Amino acid sequence: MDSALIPKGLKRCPFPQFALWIGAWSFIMLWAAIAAVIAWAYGLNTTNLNDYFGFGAWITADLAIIALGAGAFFTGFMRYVLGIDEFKNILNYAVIIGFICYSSALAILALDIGQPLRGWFIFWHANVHSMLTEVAFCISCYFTVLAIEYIPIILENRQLDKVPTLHAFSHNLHHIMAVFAATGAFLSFFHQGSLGGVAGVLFGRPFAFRVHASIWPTTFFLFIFSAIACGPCFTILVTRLTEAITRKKLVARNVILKLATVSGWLLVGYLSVKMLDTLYWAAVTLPKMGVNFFDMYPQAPFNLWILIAELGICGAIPAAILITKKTRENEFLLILAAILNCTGICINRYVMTVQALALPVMPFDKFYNYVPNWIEWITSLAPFAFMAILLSLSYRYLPIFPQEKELNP
Amino acid sequence: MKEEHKEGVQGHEGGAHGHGEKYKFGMVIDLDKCTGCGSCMVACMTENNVPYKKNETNKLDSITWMRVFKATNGKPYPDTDICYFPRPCMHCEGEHGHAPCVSVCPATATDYNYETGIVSQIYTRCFGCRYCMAACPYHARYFNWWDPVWPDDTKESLSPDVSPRMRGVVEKCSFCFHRFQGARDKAYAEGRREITENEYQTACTQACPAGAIVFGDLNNPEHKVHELKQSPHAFRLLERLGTNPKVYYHSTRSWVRRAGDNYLTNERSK
Amino acid sequence: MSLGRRGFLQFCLGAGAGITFSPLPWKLMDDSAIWTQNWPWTPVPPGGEVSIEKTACTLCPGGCGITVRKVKDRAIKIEGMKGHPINDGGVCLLGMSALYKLYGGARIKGPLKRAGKRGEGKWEQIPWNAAIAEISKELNQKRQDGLSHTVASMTGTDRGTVSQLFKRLLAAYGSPNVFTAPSLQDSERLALKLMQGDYASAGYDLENARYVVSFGASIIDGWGSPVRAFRAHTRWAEKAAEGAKLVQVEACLSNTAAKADTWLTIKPGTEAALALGLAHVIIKEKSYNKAFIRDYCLGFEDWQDSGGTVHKGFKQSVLKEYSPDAVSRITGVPADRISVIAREFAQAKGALAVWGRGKGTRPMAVHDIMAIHALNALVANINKPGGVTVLPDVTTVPWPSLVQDDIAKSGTKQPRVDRAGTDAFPLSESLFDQLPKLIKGGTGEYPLSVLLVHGANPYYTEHDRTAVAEALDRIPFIVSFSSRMDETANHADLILPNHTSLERYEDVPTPISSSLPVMSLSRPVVSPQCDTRHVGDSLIAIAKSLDGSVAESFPWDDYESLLKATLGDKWSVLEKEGYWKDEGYTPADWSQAFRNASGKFEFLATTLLAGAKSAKDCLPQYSRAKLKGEEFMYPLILIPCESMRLADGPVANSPLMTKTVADTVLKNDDLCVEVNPKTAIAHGLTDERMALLSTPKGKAKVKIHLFDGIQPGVVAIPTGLGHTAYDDYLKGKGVNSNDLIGMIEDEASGLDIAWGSRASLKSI
Amino acid sequence: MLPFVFEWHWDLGHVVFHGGLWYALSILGIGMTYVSVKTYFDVKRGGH
Amino acid sequence: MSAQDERTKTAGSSAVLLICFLVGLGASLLVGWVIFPALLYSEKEQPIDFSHVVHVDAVGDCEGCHYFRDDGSFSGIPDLSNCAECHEEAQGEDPEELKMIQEYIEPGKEIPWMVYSRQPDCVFFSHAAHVKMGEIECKACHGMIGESEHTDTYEYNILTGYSRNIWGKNISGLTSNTWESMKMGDCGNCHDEHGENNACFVCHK
Repeated sequence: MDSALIPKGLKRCPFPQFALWIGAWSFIMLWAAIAAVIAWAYGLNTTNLNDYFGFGAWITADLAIIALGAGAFFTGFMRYVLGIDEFKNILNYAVIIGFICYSSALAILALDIGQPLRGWFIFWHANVHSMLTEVAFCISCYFTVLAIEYIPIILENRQLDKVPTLHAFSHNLHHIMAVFAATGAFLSFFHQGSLGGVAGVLFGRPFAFRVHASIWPTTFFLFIFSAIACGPCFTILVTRLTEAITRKKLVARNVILKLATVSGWLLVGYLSVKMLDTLYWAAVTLPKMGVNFFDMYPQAPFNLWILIAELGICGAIPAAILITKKTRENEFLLILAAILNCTGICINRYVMTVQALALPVMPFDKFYNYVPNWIEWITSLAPFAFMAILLSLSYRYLPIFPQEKELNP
Repeated sequence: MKEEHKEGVQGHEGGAHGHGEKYKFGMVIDLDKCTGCGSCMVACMTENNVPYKKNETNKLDSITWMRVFKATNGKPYPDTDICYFPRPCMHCEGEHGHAPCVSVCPATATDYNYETGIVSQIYTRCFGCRYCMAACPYHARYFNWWDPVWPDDTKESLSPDVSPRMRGVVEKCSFCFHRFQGARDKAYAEGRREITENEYQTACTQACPAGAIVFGDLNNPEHKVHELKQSPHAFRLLERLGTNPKVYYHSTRSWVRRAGDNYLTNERSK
Repeated sequence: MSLGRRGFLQFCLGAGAGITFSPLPWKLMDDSAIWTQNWPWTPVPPGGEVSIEKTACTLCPGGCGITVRKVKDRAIKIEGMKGHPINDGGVCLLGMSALYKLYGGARIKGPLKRAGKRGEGKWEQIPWNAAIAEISKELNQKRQDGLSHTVASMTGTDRGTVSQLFKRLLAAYGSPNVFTAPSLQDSERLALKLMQGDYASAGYDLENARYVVSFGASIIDGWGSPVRAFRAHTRWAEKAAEGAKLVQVEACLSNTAAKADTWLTIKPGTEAALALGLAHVIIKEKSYNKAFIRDYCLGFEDWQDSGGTVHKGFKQSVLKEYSPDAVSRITGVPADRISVIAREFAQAKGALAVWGRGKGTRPMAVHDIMAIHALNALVANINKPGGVTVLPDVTTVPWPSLVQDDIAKSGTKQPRVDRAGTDAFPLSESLFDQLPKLIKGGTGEYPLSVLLVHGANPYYTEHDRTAVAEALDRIPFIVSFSSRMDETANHADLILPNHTSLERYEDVPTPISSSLPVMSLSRPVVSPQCDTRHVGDSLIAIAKSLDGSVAESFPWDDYESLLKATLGDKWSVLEKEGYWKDEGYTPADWSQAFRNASGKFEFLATTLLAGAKSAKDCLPQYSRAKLKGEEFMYPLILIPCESMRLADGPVANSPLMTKTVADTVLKNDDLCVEVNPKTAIAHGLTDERMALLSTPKGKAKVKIHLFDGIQPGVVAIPTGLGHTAYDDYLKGKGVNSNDLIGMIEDEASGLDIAWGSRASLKSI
Repeated sequence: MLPFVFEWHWDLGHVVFHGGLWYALSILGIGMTYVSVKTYFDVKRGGH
Repeated sequence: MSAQDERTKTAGSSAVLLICFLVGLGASLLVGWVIFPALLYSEKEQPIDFSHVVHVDAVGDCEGCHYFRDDGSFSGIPDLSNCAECHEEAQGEDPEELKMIQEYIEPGKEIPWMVYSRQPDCVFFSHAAHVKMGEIECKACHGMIGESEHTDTYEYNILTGYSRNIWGKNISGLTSNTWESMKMGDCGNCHDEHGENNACFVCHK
């Protein structure tokens, strides 16, 4: 039915099966769209957000998605700037994953603001001292980069490639892709960092506040570090998942393992710096504010276990697995480590958002908890459906895995 | 045309680009006098067109620019004691005007006015990202989760001096800035540039039946606040965070003063 | 690609370029943002010339002067009047709420006649003349039937021209049944009558008092004239270094207790015992004012009656029965603290004992007040700076004499239905709380046929509210003059809505507890917003429509001319300043102060001697009112607790006031009761969980709020919630504490003296 | 925000931030223009 | 097909393509610059045709009608009572004058003037600061309205409700006189030029 669009020489499932699969995910998208329309039409009182939790599920989801999407820029950075050539075999996929993550993040941001029609004020009336401004500019710019990176992949479609102009355009774009990738990496470093800065500059919130190294709080660097440490793992996870669903080998094992190794060592690096930062925060920053370290972990779900989960279970353990050759090469452990690594970063983004706001700062203030409602849940989870749909479409109609033919003879 | 303008503003002492520090408005609230009656809250809400809903018992979505917090000393009966903390916006100065909320606002919807020391909030500029609320440790900023609705004819009692807010934006105490504007208008009409202490008072100050709130220019030795803030019993909320607030509190009870900030277990408070 | 497709593509490219370089996208983006800044459904208050009008607040007996800020014709803000002798610029949250009562929900927009069943809320709108005709038909009929005495009125207060008009209407018409809403004033007036010879309210020179012992009076929770009390407290705080001190005697840590220098925790209801304990120490240590006691007091020492029997005086009776140890056992206050407070009290300059529970609307027994007032006599702090005084009424021009025809004469001679002033309760003036018992039990002399209600809301405010409602429901014709649909208006047969406080003239007499004669004038600051009429005008119109000589007692054209005539030369001052004060007033000298037959301050109430069972009953004493219910069923004590943020009288909360109420008092529609953590453990209660609160009078589902500042074994219930009328901003929120507390009758006066109730709490 | 808007201030923050921003935007813009122009000539020359 | 044909065809198709492009460009420019503004703004006539010239002659200056109150606030457009001071009875035979008397003065109904310079509710503008302290002439912001003999048609933006005079009659937003637009930028630039405070609360409420 759509065989004319499917890349030459590749096997894809029958169209009805594909349609059903896309339909199922579209249902979730539709559900999320309804939620979004409700939130826009009736205002944010339709969520469980409140004055104590101005940031909640959406910002957590945003931060997490963008950290997970870091695979795109970092793989591009390694491929084009550091010249590690194997990564070209996974780069296309990483770029599409990144594109999905960033577009989802933008969509969620559009939901999260009280006056979406005035959202562009952040650009036109920008306050350059605000971390959020930096985030907005960098995300939009980097999203443009991702779109530019995505274009040649789309143009490789069998039918589009036949159009001479598009073919030439794609070719030329490929030619200078390194420039875009480098710019993208530059932008991305900044906005991963500024997302960290968003929490770190809050000097009214002892949980989030960190001392500044030059003009940025340490979270600026920690967020970059943690994003590049987990982004590749997310790329691995999605790739492996795609392979499991398509029942095909799509990327050579050595590429995956190399990515895992990089991720592992970055995670080790990140954890060491994060430990140092946490120690300094506990020993110097907090006492200056008159706050005990243990006051920061008063009760469930924000007790010490969340710290142990973030840095130990979802930090040290995956790091150990990933840097050890033997464990890394065990498929089960590799996937486990990747999952833990991604979870750890999500926990980090969660605590830096929600726990930072949940802890009362005024001694006579009360502790409140916050649970998102269905509108927040569905719209926060919709990126997964979006990802399923866009990845499926890309996989079906675009030759995104250079090694697919050779691995599936 | 422009020459005429220039002549008109000669002799203005606002300083270059309006960054001259002319006034520094602030408050001293005597917690020994405050009875926790809540009149300041109602005075504020009527003065500033703050709306109300049928159910306002969820204090996490209830807009009260001035909110009276209740602190207890934590001791069992009969040694229990309570104290009320009326909490307007603290109009933090931070370091050189870098209030926690001002520096984070991405769209410059809130700024620190160096001429008055007042932290503004411009509702029509705000697009509701709520970053400032995350930044404020005093919970002085409120989000309009709903469209404001005034039942029956109660719209009739809205003040034209304060613009009602639409849904989806953040609002907070402005130190009744419109009263400053009004006082200055009157002064201008009378050919004066300066306004007196009495001419500009916030609605809560004016209403407080106990006279617990004193408002004025912290820099001006002739204003009452100037002396009051120097009392050994004066303190500010969460001073250690470096927010540098312009609202001072006063209490002769040491536990109350300690309740105004965080201290390590064995640390001595001021 | 075909030429057509490429052409179309080029067209689109061109269009895109053109649009980009036109204002369309940019202006549209800008304008859509501007649209959100000016949403048509967000109101824009119109501007205009600003004016400030002086008037007085009539929402509580506090008598504050207020100013109303107006923009053109709209009233937009209420502020305290600077320079007013009572509040000098301060204003409370209830006072500021008058705007809501003016423009807000539940306003009655014109005369209404009941169309459905009582309380059903179905009304028929009728014109004013029909409404007046309706009521005059009813009243004329009763006169013809010789039942004029079965017509009764109930007003919120007995002070001021409006309540005097009610009194006059009933007198001219022919009924003795003029009721005022029960309050502490009833007992207070009686106690002062007994001890000082005047039916009067006490005035306290709070500002100059320097050692105040408050026996349960919530001085800064809305007691007396609230703003004035706040200001006095501020004075004490300022003079703390000079030894000014407030001692609060109370079972729970009210705001007053928290602000007091000493919080004396006491078993609820035993305040009089403590007062007598203090008196014991003062007498024993001979630190009382001997000259005053000797020259100006009666009944301090033992005395001999005409039969020759020697009776104990106050001194011996107190020395015998109220030793610190004995008092400590009754009250739970440690004996040494009693001695310390007594010594401080006796030595202080301006030592003042203040009585009253809550805001001063909750009752207290006459003997309790006598016991506390005896302390003021011991230190001779009567009619002195910082002391207690009895104020004369502000003089006004007397009305033309009352004209009564035969029907009126015989009607007014009938005994009152509540037996006040009869042999049963010779000294009492109005005993509204007796009505349920009398009407329901049928023991009254006669049933009431008509009730006119103004400024009161008995369907909400009275103890044992259910019984009150049942009793009132038996009255066939109830007329309400309320301007808002309160519980009583909701049960009325006819409503003649009054202007709200900002639309009408009214004289505001000296506020309760004031030590200076002050009168203020409430004035219309905006024109009437609805088809309402001043209650005074309604009364005059009714009087003029009645048969017989009734109209002759009402020679005035309207209320305004009546008020002008009554206030005489004070009118011009009141019009200009908004208030009048008796600048040169000084309290009478001791030799003139006491207007008993004896001319002295009477520890021994000689007025009571004739009717008393024993002479001892005529002395200040403590007798704990027995609460109904058995301890094993109701192991806890329930006490009402009051707050400035909740109006519990005939004027209800505005939405903004309710907004200030903490979520530990009202959460959604659930009322929270305060319980000590120890009580919670003993009774299996959990913080923020629901529980069933039962008393002998009723049951209610409440939420538990654990609070250390309340006595173990005691439950505090906030008052002022649980309305069944008004609008959705108030109706159905919380529980009415009056549903749970029954009446306890004081044997001597017939007054209700219930200060609480037995209760139980069970987790549900 | 552009320098001719009154809210603009010539201070370090604005210069650094907007410097970085316009630098990145220029690269993207120039890159895309280059690719478009080159494609145009490629197609014209190649004629396929 | 010959090479000649090929070329002609290419050239022909190029021309067609160029025409398509230009048609698209022209059409959209027309839409953007002419049709869009026409749709965006709607027009209303003032209730009464008013002549400033006549009134300035009679009263003498602007402040006779547009006066300051004692509290320093500015009265703006006079209300009916101000008008009635002179127009209790008709002055002359002008039909507009008679209309005013009949429709507004006699029934005591305020004249629903539409204000060309009406700022949105969020704006606080102090006439006292500009006119009294700053000694700025009325026409600096309001232009030549004092010399008008007839009322202009009131145009307003159907989306925002703003008077067209705020944005300026020119849809491009370009102006050559200070009174041609009244946007925030205009206020801000003037404040900047004169070293006046540009903090938000100076002009916002």
